[in-house]
Order: sequence, then C-alpha cells, then structure tokens
Amino acid sequence: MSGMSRIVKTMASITFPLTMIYGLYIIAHGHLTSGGGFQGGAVVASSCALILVAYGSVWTMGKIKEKSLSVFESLGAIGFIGLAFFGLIFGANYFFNNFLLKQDIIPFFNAVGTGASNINTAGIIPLMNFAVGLKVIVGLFTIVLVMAYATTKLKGEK
Amino acid sequence: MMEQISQLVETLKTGTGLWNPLIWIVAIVIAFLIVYIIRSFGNKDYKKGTEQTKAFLSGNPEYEKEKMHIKSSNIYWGFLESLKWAYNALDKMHTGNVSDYVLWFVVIMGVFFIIMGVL
Amino acid sequence: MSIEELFNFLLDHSPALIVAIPLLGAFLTPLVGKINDKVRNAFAILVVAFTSFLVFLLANDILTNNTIRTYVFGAENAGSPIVRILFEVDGFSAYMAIIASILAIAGVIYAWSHMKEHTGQDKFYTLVLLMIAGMFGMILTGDMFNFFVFLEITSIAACALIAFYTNKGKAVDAGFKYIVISSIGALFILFAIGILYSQYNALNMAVIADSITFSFLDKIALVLLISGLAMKAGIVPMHMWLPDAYGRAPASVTVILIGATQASLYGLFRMVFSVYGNVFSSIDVTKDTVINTINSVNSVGWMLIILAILTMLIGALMALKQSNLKRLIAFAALAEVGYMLLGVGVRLASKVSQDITIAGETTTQVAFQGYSATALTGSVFHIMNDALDIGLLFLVAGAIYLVTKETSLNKLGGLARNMKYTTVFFLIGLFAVSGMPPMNGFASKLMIYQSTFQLNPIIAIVAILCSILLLAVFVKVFHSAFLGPKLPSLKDVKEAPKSLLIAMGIIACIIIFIGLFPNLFVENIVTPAANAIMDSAKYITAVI
Amino acid sequence: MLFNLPYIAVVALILIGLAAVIFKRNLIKIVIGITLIESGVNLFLITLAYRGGSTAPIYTATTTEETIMSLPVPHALTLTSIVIGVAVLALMLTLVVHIYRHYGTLDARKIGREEE
Repeated sequence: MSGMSRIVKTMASITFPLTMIYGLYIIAHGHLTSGGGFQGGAVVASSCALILVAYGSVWTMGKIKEKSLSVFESLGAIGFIGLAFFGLIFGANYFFNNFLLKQDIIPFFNAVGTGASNINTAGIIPLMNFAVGLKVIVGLFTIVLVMAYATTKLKGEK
Repeated sequence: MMEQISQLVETLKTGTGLWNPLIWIVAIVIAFLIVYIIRSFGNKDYKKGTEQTKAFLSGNPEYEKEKMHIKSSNIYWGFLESLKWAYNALDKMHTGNVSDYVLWFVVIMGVFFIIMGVL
Repeated sequence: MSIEELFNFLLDHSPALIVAIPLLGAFLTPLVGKINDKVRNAFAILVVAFTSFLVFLLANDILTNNTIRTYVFGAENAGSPIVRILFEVDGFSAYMAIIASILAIAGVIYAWSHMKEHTGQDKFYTLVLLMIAGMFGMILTGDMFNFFVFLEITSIAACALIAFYTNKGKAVDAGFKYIVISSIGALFILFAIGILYSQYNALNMAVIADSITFSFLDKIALVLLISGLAMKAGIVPMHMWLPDAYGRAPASVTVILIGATQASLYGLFRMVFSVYGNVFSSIDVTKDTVINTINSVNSVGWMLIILAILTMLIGALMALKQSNLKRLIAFAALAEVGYMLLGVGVRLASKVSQDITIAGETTTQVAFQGYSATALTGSVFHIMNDALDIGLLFLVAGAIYLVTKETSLNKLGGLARNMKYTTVFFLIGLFAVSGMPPMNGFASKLMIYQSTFQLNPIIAIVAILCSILLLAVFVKVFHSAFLGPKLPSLKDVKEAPKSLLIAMGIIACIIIFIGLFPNLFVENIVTPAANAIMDSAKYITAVI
Repeated sequence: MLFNLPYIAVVALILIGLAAVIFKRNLIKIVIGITLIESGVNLFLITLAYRGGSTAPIYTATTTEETIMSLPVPHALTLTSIVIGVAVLALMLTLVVHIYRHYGTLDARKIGREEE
C-alpha cells in the first residue's frame, strides 16, 4: 500500500494525537467508567491504522520493526498474568487478587479512594487495564500492518 | 508388599465377563511352546541349500526382490471393488467443501430438534 | 517454607496454576527465544513438565480421596462463589487432565527434533503452550462462559498450528476449514449459554444444574450444546474437518490436537451428565421432571448410538481406502471416537421407569440398567486408550515423514530394516488401536462390547466388526510401509532422532503398563472418574 | 410484539449468516457469514441485559435509589465475545490471503484439490 495525498497526510497527522489521547483516557479510566483496556486499545490502534492508511504500509514498515512489536505484545500479556500471580504472592493468597494486602508493593493504587470518581482506586485493576491496553494496541496494529504489507508484496510479485 | 502384587494380578470384571492379561500371556506362551515342539519334529527333514528352500510360485520364475513389493493401494483391492457402491456414496459425501461441512452440522441439529420435540 | 507446606500450597492453587503457568510460559517463550534455540525448547519442556507435575499432584489428591476441589478466582472459597469465575475439579476432570498432560509432554518433547529445520519456532512454541493452557482450562473450569472462552483459545491456537506449513496450500486450506467449523460450533455453544443464562441468571455449571427444569428453552440449549460439541469432537457426519486437520498439521501438533478434540468430548460428557444431570442421570423420583422426560432421554441416547455406529463404520471404511498415512490414521481416530460415544448412548438409552409393587403398594421407580455403568466406565477408559494409541501412531507417522519426506504409503516400503525402534512402536500402536489382547485397547473395548450386547446384540456385533476392520487397516499400513524389500529411493533412511524416540517410548510404556495391569488402572483411576461423572448431585453440592 | 423485535432480529441474523456460509462459494463471503452469526449472538446477549427504562450500569450515573440498571454481566460476556471475534476474524482473513496466494482463486470448490 502506498501513501495518499498531502492533504490526507496532514489531516491524519493532526487527528492522530487527539485520537490517541482519547484512547489512552479510556484505558486510564477503565475502572471508573465504561471502557477499559480493550476498548481504549482499539481506539489507539485505529489511530495508528489511520497513519498506516495515510502514509502507506511500506513507509510504516520502515519506521517500525515487526519483531519489536511482538516483544511489546508479549510484555503486555506477561504483565497481565504477572499481576494475577501477584495476588498469590503478595495478596491474600489467592489468584487474581484485585486488592493486594501489601499495598507498598505498588504504592500509587489504593483499594478505596476518597470519592466515587477518584482515579487511584480499585487496587491493581488499572494496572491490568494498562497491560491489556498495551497488548491490544500492539496486537491490533500488528495485524493491520502485516495484512497491509502482505497485499503490497503480492502486487510486487505479479 | 504381597497385597500390592496381588492387586496387580487381579482380574478385571466387566459385569458379565473377565479379563486377565497375565493368564492370557501364560496361555500364549504355552501355545508357542506346543508349536515349537511340533515344529522341531519337522525340522529334521530340512536341508539347507537344496531345492527345498526356494520359493514355489506355481512353476513361474522368481522376480527380483524390489519388484515383489505390493503397493498399499493394491492391497484389499477385492474388498474395495465389492463395496464399490458404499465407497461411491462415501466419496460423494466427502466433498472437501467447507460449506457442505456446515450443512451437515445444520442437518444434524435439525434432526436433534425433531427428536427433542422442539420443532 | 518446608517442603510439605510447599506441596500443600501448590496443591491448593493447582487448578489455577495448571492454566496460568502454560499461559505465562507461552508469552515468555518469544523473549527466551532471543537467547538460544535450545534454551527455548528446554524452557517449553520445563513449563509443560511442571504443569504435568501439578496435574498429577491434583489428580492424585482427587482420585484417592474421591473429593471435588473448587477454586474461586479473586476471592477465598468462602463467600458467594456463584457470581465469580470458578474452577471445579472432580474425578473426571482430573482424569482428563492426566490424559491431556501426557499428550502435551509427548508432543513438546517430540517437537524438539521434529521442528528443528523450520523457521518461526518461537511462534510455534507460543501457540503450542497457549493451546495446552486452553485445553486444561476447558477441562478444569466450572463456569459455562469460561468454558466457551477456553474453547475459543484452544481452537484459535490449534488453527494457527494446523496451518503452520504455510508453504503448502492444503495445510492452509485445512486450517481455514478448522477455524470456520470451530467458530460456528463455538458461536452456537455461546448462544446456548445465553439461553441458559436468561433462564437461571447464572453461568456456573453447578448452579444451572441445580435449577434446571428441562423447559422448552432448555431443550433448545441442549440441542445446540450437543451438536456444537459433537462437531468439535468429530462425530460423523460432522467429521470432515478432522482428517484434513489431523493430516496436515505437524505430527507434534496432531498429538496435542487429539487432546483438544477429547476436551470437546469432555464438554459433551459434562453438559449431558452434569449440567443436565437432573434430567439425564438423576434417579430421584421426587423431581417431577424426571419421569416425564424418560422418553426424550432414551431417544437422545438412541440418536447418540446411531451417530456412534455411523462414526465407527465410516471411520473404519474410509481409513481402509486412504493412501496418505496421516489421513488414514485420522480416519481411524474417528472410528475410535465412536466407541466413546457408544458408551454415552448406551447409558442414556438404558434409563427406564418401572412400576414396582412392594407389600401391595405400587411405586414408580426410575433406574439405569446395571450394565450401563460398565458401558460408561468402558467409554471413559477408552478415552485414555484412544488418546495414547492414536497419539503413538501419529508420532510414528511423523517420524516416517521426517526421515523419508514421503506422505504417501505407495512410495514407502521396507522401513523395518532401518528403523527398528520405530517399527516396534508402530506394532505396539497397531495392536493397541485394533483392540488386540493384551494391549490396553482390548480391555476398554471388552467392557463396551459386553455392556452393549445386553442392550442390543447387533450394535455390539457392528462394534466388533469395526475393530476387525481397523486391524485390517493397520496390517495394510504395516505391510506396505515396514515390510518388504528396501526400496531404491529409501536406501539411506536412518533411525528417527532421539527426542522422537523418547516421546514415542513414553507413550508406548504407558500403553503396555495399562495393557498388562488393566484392573489396577480401572479400579484406582477410571472407576472414580466414571463415578464422578455419573453422580451429578455431588457435583452440584460441591458448590452450593 | 415490539419487545420481541430484537429476538426476531437475532434469529434473522443467525439464519442469514448460516445461509451465507452454506450457499456462498466465495471464501470472503463465508467469513462475512460467520461475522453475521457472531453479531446475532452478541445482539442476543445484549438484549438479555436490557430492562425497560434502565441506565448504563455505572455507579455514579445512578441519580436516585429507584434508577434501574441494565445487567452488567451480559455486557462483559458480549465484550469478551467481541474480542474473541476480532481474533478469529483476523486469523480467518490471514488464511484467506494465504489461500489466495497459493491458488489464485477464492472459490471454495477449487481450493485444496491438487494431487500430491
């Protein structure tokens, strides 16, 4: 896939940070409002896909290596499962413990906040959202990128 | 220790039948011994290097070993030929088309619906 | 922490760890793979070995004490587990987990040499471990929706592995067929789960089982569940994906794929005997649903028997015709699935209600015929035997492919002269799969034959006939691949590499052990598992 | 009658999807059919969750004690199902790309027919 016109590229560059910030907001507020890791991740991934469509898959493939993407994806998954294991080790001795007993391990996130909409609440659920978000962003973007790249190669073959 | 060994050789009871592989093995070994004894009677007449050892193919000459191997698609030729009607039907069933796979699923689901009295 | 405490800790958390450790290992594999190929392979084997150790720890506890263990995620066992995700491990789950772990460890050891020359091994091991995690999840879970999720994890990973040889068109085609079939089956299962949730406001299997009334909607849900799971287990006539998938996947994957298919069969057992236990396996007359539904229970049983006979016959007949070795074994695997389903069918078809007059008072009693317990025990036993026998044969087929690069039986011959160990393993598999004494297949088939004979002699005769056909099939393979003179094209064939022989040896040893001491095995492992699946009341009371 | 409309839509979606899978020979259309079945099942789960006049199940959005919330569990189930659906869809399309590369066609009757 080759790039599109200058107008599209400019507009995509302007829209990209806005969409990305909105997606990150959805991930960060996943434990308070509707949404969470997957939804926010999908929004961010779609903003990345916007860049991909505007600038073309060959240009994007030159900027990002597929291997580093798969490392990030693994890190997201390991983060999620690792947090689940945290409950076994630091929590009340069961798997997927949302509220760790030893809060000092991860200082910022409390079990209960001062108000209903306090952001540093809900134990390790926000951290799990971040892990899922990372995995979804990288995973969806990799799928779109690789598929777009595969179609270009096919045209080159013929 | 003795208990564990006796547990090992215990017979499997299936309600109406019995099965004990160890007794079966003993029986097979005895059968082989009998066969061996019978074989040893005839072994005296066997002479190496004479006409006796050659393969008898109704008087035809023996082929080379490499050409004697029967390929797998030729084995059970008669069975496949006599059941040709069944195999033709089965071949028609296995179209290799993913749509037909799903069609069979829907058919079976319909039959189950009728049996359960839903439809 | 002393060793005893550590063991207790592992035992308490084993249901969660059995799923979590392969999952963690799966995502660590690409990072470990950056170091070295050998380190990564060893890491994968280590992960699976540790998981198997946990499985044996858990199964030992459950099968000896005859208990049910529950594990609630995100909370202690006290409180209200009904709204949480719950793992419930009874004897049957533990039994299936043993089978899955044996297959998994054989597959991973086998893959070391078998996949040596391929690229993308990082992804291969990640997917294999994901599939193992999904398989264990399906077996251990006690939650309907969780079951669906693990079913999908297993089928997605399996699909990618079936299409692993992307340079071959047929492999990709088989992968596509598999994902279409399994996603449609899984979606109908999800639909059934939605129907059950709408009625009982619960996703927990035990809670649904407790309150099931066999209403109109329940019947719809049951049909969707049975047909979806039967398709995933490869019951004729929904079996066509199975020869494609088994035949095209790498042999190390096929072994684990057998476990995935059996996990679907486990789902069928669980749905019929536990979730719908009040309808199908209850003999409690006070439940007014029971008597009214005996006719529909019997008709489902006969339907399953008919499907089982079709599965056996078509599997054996089609296997006779194949010339591709792996496709042939896949059709034989199909025939074996029929025997397992036959036990279930016989159990359901033998449920009767009879009027008994005691001291002038006539009471209606619901009961199973005595032989039906033997039938179900036999079919539970046969799950293990089928997994081991067919697994061993697939491993042999993979070894032949690795050393000769030939898939067609027409181009093989005289391999016994160069591959002595492989030949011995194939002979063991041949005798076991066709139910020849003294191998393990005979013991379980004997139980099925004898109990089926009491229901209807013709079914038993057909079952024995299919067994003979299977023997004929594998004698053909043995003759054309192993016997005969050395073919000129196969002069330089060598014995299979060591890791292949180790994997085959593990399975062959277990086959011979079970074959020689069937009673020990049946009494200590199979009977508790079969009793657990037959006793639905115990499954319900373990949670509520 | 109006209340049952979503259920009719569910059945219609599933039947259309099944028809597409069974009668269409193009692989892309088969993939579309599976997506339709999936949407039908997801719609079914969402419909289960709805109660007449209910709000989204957010704690701060409930203004009074009497506010009815729709059931959150089916929403979570639907979300999980959608996530799985994305993975399945991506995998199927990848395989379709591979199939097209090998055979140069997407006709289900013409793929995987070569002799080895």
